[in-house]
Amino acid sequence: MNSRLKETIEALIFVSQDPLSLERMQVLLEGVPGEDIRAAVDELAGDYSAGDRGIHIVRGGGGYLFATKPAFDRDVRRLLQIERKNKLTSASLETLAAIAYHQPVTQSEISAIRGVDSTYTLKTLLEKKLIKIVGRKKAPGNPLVYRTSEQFLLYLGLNSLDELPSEEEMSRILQEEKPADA
Amino acid sequence: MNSRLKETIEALIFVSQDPLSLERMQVLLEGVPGEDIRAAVDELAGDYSAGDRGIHIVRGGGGYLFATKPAFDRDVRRLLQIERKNKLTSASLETLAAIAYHQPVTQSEISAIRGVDSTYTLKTLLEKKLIKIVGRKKAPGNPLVYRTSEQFLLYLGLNSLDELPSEEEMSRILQEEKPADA
Amino acid sequence: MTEGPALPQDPVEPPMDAVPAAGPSDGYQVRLEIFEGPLDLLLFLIRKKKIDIHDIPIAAITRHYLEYLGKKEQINLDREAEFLFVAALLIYIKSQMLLPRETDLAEQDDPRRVLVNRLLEYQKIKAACSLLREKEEDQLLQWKRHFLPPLPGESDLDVVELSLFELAESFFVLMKRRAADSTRIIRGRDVTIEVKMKELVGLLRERRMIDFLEYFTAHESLEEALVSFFCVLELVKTRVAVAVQDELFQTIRVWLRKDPPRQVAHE
Repeated sequence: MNSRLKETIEALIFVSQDPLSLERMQVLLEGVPGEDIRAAVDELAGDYSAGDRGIHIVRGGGGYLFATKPAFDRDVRRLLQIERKNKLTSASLETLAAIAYHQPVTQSEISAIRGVDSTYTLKTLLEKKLIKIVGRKKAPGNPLVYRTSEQFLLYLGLNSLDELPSEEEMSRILQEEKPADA
Repeated sequence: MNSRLKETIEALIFVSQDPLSLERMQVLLEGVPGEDIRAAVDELAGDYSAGDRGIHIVRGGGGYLFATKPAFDRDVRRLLQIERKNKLTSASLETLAAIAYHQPVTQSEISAIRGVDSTYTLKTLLEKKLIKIVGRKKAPGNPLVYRTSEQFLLYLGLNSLDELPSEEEMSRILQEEKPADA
Repeated sequence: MTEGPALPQDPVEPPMDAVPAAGPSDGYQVRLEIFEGPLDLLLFLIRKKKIDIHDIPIAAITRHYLEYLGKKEQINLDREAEFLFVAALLIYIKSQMLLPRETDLAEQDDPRRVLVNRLLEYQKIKAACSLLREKEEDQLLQWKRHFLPPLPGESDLDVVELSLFELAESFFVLMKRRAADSTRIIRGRDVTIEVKMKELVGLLRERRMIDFLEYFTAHESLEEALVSFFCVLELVKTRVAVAVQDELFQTIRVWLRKDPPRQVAHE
């Protein structure tokens, strides 16, 4: 293993503002074979997760980035003087899920899926940049069309939309929820 | 050596936006003797500088912070150049939006709209040639007046400013606060 | 203002994402607020009554649903409209199933099919939500850096990529932040069923057809909107008007029958 390669990648992931993808690394490290890069990244991530470390490398948003380990959440919050990170409201999460599975999608389509007017929630999600407007639908009124953003993937620690919970996972949940009693 | 302490400090230095001072650490890690903290920081810094690492802990600005090692300066610059090229900061984007919709407009008007001093962002946008100075306002101090540039339209693929999303389209998104659905 | 038979052990609102617990006796003494919407309530009832979602006894579920709405202690009027809207749809489906149909209306179609499809889809979204919630909780414990590490010197940056919608979005958000301060006062006018009925029939005569959702949401106050909602129900019930929907939860188009029974003409 070329340790210089691993070091370079460590520096790059550290400094990158967005999750650093393997493709981007390959462009930057021209001439280095893709599998070498991949191996170096894996080894680097392994070093961090195995050792007694306060930070590690996580995958999300289609790339790699540094994050603090969960165990230090309390300490970090003290430093940053943040009470605790707010979870999304269930309305927001529901709207987000509806968009994630049906994108590209319009406001009225989302509202129809939820059975609830979702204008306000959409606004909130736009502000949080978890969704984005990607254009207009060629339909009466030319409604705006929404998609989930890169930030959304990162927020949930997903690499791509393919990693959204699958049909099987969902039906497993539904199976569990079936009440045994009355 | 308490390895948990070292890990915690690693996480704290990583997330801290400013160099993290020993004093600050001591406040955060209440009860931990100063010399233990000091020893943990030294050991942590030693780990990074000794190993084959792309990043290390440096002292500066009255505290400790992570930085990439100088050897990777070239790689890092390449990465950032690509990344930054692709992106306007959200401050720039916000300022640009304020100008686009309110032009012709002065610096103090923009700052008022954003609620934030926008002098620096204006400079950046001028450098990127996304806005231009079109004259001075006949008002106390004769402030400069800004407009978006041809380049701005070009980037957005617009033929004219009339093609910007309209007030009505905006208000459709902004309308109707429905906190019940938040 | 709380006058329902509130149970002593149910003083606090359960967490938003919890499945509402049934109280003792047969009553489900939960508040409407804990449901994300009418579909959520429907799913709750289906589960609670051990109903096969693929074969919903529509008359029974409609009764449970209405019973439920009647039991609510405290409701948010904005949300109630959505619950009532679905109540109307249930009644509509029920009537479709009960009444002998004219032959030319797609007879092979089970009127419940669209509702079931929606419920199944919504159920999937709910299941996905609980999985996504776990992921969220996991991520919230890990902190990423949101600042750029300091760099020596700035290079010249000329090119940018800019999206129209990104730009517009920023502006919306900016304006919204400002608008947050200003309060909006909603004033409604008192309106009686009679007046509204007259207005509605007049409108139907004039325009021949109205988009009900559009009409509904154009009202200044919810109270007024609800009155008109009941007027439409009344008109449909008395067979003065016909309401048709292309897709469930989309909108309902209402128009007058060509030969309305004379006695209901509010003129």
